[in-house]
Amino acid sequence: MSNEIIAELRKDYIYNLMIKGEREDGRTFNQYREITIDTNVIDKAEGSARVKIGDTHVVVGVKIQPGTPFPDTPDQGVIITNLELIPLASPVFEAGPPREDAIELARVTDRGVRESGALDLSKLCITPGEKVWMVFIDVHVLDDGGNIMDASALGAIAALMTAKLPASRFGLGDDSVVPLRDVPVSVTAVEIGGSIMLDPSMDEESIAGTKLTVTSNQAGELSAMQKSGVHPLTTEQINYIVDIAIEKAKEIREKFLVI
Amino acid sequence: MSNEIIAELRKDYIYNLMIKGEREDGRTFNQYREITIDTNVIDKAEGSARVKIGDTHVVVGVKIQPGTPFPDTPDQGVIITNLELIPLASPVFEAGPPREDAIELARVTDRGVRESGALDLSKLCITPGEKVWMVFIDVHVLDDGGNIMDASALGAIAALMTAKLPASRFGLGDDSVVPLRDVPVSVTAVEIGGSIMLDPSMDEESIAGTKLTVTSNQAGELSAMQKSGVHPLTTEQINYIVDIAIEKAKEIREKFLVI
Amino acid sequence: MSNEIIAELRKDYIYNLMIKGEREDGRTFNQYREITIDTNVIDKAEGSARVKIGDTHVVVGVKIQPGTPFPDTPDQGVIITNLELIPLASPVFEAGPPREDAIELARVTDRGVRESGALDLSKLCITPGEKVWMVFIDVHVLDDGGNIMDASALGAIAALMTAKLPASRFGLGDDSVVPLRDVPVSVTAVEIGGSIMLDPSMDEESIAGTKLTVTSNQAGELSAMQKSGVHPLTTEQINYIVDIAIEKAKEIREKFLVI
Amino acid sequence: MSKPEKLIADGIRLDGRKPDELRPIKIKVGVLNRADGSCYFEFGGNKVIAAVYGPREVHPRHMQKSTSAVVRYRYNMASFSVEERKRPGPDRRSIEVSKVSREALEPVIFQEYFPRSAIDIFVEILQADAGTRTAGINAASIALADAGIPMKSLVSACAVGKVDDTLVLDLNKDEDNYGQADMPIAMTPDGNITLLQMDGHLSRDEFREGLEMAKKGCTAIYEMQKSALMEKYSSQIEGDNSE
Amino acid sequence: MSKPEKLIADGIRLDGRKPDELRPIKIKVGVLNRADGSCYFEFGGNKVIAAVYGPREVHPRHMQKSTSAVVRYRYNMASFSVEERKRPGPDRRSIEVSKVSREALEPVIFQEYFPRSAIDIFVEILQADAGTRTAGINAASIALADAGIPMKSLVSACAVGKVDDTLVLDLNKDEDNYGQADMPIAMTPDGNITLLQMDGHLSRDEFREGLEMAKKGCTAIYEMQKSALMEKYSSQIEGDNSE
Amino acid sequence: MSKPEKLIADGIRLDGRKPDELRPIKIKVGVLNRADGSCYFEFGGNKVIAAVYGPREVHPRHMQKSTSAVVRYRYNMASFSVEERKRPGPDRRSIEVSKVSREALEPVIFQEYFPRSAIDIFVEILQADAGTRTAGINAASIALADAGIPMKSLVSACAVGKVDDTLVLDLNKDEDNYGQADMPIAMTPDGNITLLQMDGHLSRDEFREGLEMAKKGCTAIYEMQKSALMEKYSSQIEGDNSE
Repeated sequence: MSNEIIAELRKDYIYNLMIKGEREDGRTFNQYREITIDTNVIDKAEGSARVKIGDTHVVVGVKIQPGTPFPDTPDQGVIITNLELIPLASPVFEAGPPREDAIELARVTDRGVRESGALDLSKLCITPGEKVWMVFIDVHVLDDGGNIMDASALGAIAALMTAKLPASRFGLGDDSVVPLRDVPVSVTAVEIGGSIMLDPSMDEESIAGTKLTVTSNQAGELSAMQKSGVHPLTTEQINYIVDIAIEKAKEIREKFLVI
Repeated sequence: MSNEIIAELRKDYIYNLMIKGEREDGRTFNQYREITIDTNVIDKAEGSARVKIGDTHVVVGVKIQPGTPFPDTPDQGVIITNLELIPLASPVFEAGPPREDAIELARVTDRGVRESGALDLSKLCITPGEKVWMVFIDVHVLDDGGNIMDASALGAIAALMTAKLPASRFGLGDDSVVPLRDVPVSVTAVEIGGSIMLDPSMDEESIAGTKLTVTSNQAGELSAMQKSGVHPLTTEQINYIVDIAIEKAKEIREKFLVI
Repeated sequence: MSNEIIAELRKDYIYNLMIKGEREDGRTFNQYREITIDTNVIDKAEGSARVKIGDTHVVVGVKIQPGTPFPDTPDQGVIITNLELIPLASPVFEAGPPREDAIELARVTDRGVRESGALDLSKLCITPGEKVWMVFIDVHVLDDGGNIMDASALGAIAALMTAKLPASRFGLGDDSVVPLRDVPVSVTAVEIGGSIMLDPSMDEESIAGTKLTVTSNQAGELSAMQKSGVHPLTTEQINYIVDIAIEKAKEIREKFLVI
Repeated sequence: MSKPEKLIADGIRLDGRKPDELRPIKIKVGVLNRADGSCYFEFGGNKVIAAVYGPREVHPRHMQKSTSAVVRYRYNMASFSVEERKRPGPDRRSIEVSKVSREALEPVIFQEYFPRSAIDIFVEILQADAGTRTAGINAASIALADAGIPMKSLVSACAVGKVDDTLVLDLNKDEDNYGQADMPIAMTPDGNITLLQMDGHLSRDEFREGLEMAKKGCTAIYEMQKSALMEKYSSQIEGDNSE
Repeated sequence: MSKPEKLIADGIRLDGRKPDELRPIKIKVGVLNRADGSCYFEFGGNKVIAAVYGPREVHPRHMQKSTSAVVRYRYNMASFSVEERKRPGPDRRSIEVSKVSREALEPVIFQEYFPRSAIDIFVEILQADAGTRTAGINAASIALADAGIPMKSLVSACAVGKVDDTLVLDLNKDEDNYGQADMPIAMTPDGNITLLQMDGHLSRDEFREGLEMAKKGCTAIYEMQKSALMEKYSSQIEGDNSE
Repeated sequence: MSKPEKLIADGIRLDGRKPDELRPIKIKVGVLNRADGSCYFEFGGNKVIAAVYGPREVHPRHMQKSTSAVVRYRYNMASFSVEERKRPGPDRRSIEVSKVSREALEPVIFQEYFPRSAIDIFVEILQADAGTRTAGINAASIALADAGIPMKSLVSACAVGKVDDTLVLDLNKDEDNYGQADMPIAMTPDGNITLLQMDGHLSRDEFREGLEMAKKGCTAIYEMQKSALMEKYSSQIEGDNSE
């Protein structure tokens, strides 16, 4: 009970700040929290990255193994993206099969990589129709401080950028880098009482009416979008978010994802 | 609570009618509700049928794909029948894996097709021991107005009668019709207070002590039977049901299932 | 409620006996209940044994079939051990997937066979990398009278001792005996209020602070151990249990497991 | 075994039985300590154990019925009970068998005596050889009596089938595999049918005849069930007297 | 079908449509007896049925909300709805589609009128041909109205995509398979966007243009939804008068 | 790596350690924000994170104990923590490891202080290199202290094994794969054994000797655990003073 009251007071506090154009942690509406990315943190993975955005902390591991292609794309590699909201990361997460929010996060992370064409799937073919590289992107959320979405997407691309195809381990020639040809970046905005803010903290996320994630590529074009949450958005709001998301993605890419 | 009282009153009403030899909807005890069957309703399926019996509404789709035979029947095709009682079809159905009543309906539908020898499984063999046609019969119940059993069985055979083997799609020669050699029809009776009625409505089904489904073939012989429910039946009751079920199956077959 | 009181009184009773150096059923602390082992009780299994230790009753069936080896041990057969605590065997067991206690019992039974090297896995290879014998050890607990662990381990080795490789059934030559080269025996002790007792009855097991299972081989050496339960043990207690477990295993082996 | 040329020769079946002859039956009552009632039942090559717990509390609670007991029945095949190892756990077949077996027994149980409670019947198939569901019902019926559950009567079950165009009682595995029809039946001593399934191919007349043959089989089994219970009961009395 | 050389020739798409043209739509309201509201919706080759139950009791109870109704949405593809048979039951895709579809409809439902109750929306895809989620939302929106659930407005949905570098309305299956972008949208009649997903490749300008195209498509669908409801309503009135 | 010819040469192991030497250990306390207590623990190539939540409410409620807290322990391997990708979710091994790890820690927790509540311990294996269960117990023990859970003492854990007929402390991956025995142990500072598992091949004397070696390893780890907690505690004091 008292927990709920505290939560209620907290919401009021954030809402009142927002009306004055301020945020809990002193950021401007378009400002991200501090981002740190460390790569190659897991030796057993073919690629890996630890991403922190403020309090949020995820580790992404990329495992790459030979496998069978899908029948309808016999000459293309396979991407499989998983994300679990394990109970270690938040008092509100529960053990068990992934629920709809975890599945949505995984699928939007996946689409960011896939639809941007970041991975050249045709170069992941070993023997057409028989053997291709399976790229497993596993996102392990360790601490939920809000905006897991962007941390997950950043971690996925950072891990891929440092990953190698373990050909020698499977007697398939020499190891090589993963065939990357773009660097998509996801930027997530929330709408709170009509205002738009980037990179929501956990508290901001909890009171937001809706989220919009916009993934854009090196050319500044859109690769994927996902509206999540029950508040509608106007065309103006959407166009505004798209514009700043593309700019912000450029900044993040240039600062953190230089190949 | 009030729902239960209404249900109770309804039961009394049906029971009292039954004592007078009448039914809710004016039918005689051996009369079916109106039956309509439309075939080829789903283009993506190799065969399909929509069956309505009164308020009851099912769609059956038959999908046919190459697959591996069972080790003990290397030269025979495979039939797999599924039926789900999805929550769209009734306020009392729930999402989740099929429960015992759905499994029973699927298995009795399956046995009707299988045990009548309607499908010549040996003609569904492509390469003995390696590749055979897998015939998936999926029964989708859309509206439960009682006697899903007979609707399901009718839909299965009607869908099979219009199905084709999609050989060309799998590079296995020309498409051909499904090798049918009989037309089994299921007839379901319920016992209510000692009386026997065919084709129970939802209300009749809910107060019936027991159901007996009798599937018979073109020769007027029995292919499958299933008693379902906790009331015992006497030998006389069973023999009576068998006799009228065979007659009624003949009527239904001649009216609706002409090849 | 009254059930709990009876349980409480029962515990007090056993505890008070124990202080006097006595047990409910008159045994000494190091004494097993009566053991009976019948083999070849299930014709359909390649090997089988019924084991009773006092009230406890298990049936172990060994099924052997050709299968694919694990990639990292291409020239070795595979052992798979299952144990279910089915609700038939005790009012406290529930239907459903095995829970942690059943899984622990299965895995300790498995390690007893595996780590003792009782089965020569290299002789279970048919074609390296392609086909090996899969040995399924299925433990069916029928009556839980305490110390399922030792009954399960005894049943597993007794069933293996009488099992044959069903080569002829799979067109792989003549049937032969299973390549056994040791006879591990598990002995379980419990700690109750500082005292150590072997072969706990159901009541003793329920009040024990901890269990220690010690599996030893024909040479009197250790193959597997498992502490189970929340009470700590001292080094002295452990060494004491190890000593008597090895002796007791020898007795049981000589009496019941003569090849 | 591949399909034999003939399943019946000179009116005698491959296992030596006459068409209307049951396989050997062996019954042991009260074989388990933990269960409230139990029975081991051998029916030809079938070896089954039934246990009954209850009346007892119902978990989860929303499954309670306010005016009667709920009867639950779990038919389960041991992994090693069949030629090809069976994966543990329920499959669609065992769920259906559990349902019709429960319905075969419910009519004889005085469920209304135990509102809000459960009567749990567990049947484990240790070895399977055609006819496991009828063996299970026979065993469960005795286990219910052994548990002291008030019943109107016992229930007895066996199958009738058709092989080589002949009606036969109590199919064995080969007759089941290569026969033309299989019809398991359960009934009360006064002839009420509580289980009836059929698959294969039977004419109307064959069906009627088969039903009568099954009833005779059930009657014979009923006598054996009664004897087994009597025996246990009288040995208890003796035991009591000798004390 | 393998990738065709051109998906648009002389400004006309392979199925004969102009770039901004919707596929044929067929709507039937109130097609189910058991459900409180229902709608059959054909959208090109898509055939979907939506049913609404509620407001009704919530099971399990801990899912209740004390100040509003919970809205649940289950999008489900029939096994036979697609070329390769789909295994029955929910997969990751259908769970995501259910979530965003629910969120597309929640804004228009007066949930606060029905605290502690549930409004259940079930959408079955009987045949799939690109655009099932938008077809489902269109159908569900009508089924909600048919069930008498108080709503601020209907919701209408369709997709915009890019094929052969051209923006097109309402992708069909081939355009979806071989196109460059797909963007499903749902909106209210006053232009509020309640669903927005995108994948593929769109420039900022193409996105803006596509959003406007989608809005026109939604407006056209909205008119058809209204007509279908009107028709049912007026035929009922007539029916009432003619009695 | 395939089996090396020798795992010990001239009394030195392949990774340069002496037989009774632990691998390098790195400990960071309080690494997570959401959890009530947490610890990052590196043990050779093992990288594990432990988090503790509680005492907190128990869901579902029927799992509550009326006179003490329930302790729950979830050991989970990240998919990417091992050479061959592991399928997400619990398997039989992780369920057993969770059970024995919980039992290794329960004796030191004052569970009776928190009736009807839960103490949840989550251990994630980010990288695995033989010894994950002992690394997890070491980390969890610190995380419990960091969460302020009242404890009688810390628990320390390490394994002893046999390779090339020599007893060695703290097996690495190759020694685990190609060794002759593995025996993980957990104990309290006063020498009480709270976890003991063994598999492989040990004589009675080797076992006794190995137990003593493990105890020395645990004592060394205990000192490191204490230091790590002290360090965090003293840096907090300093931090408080400097304000």
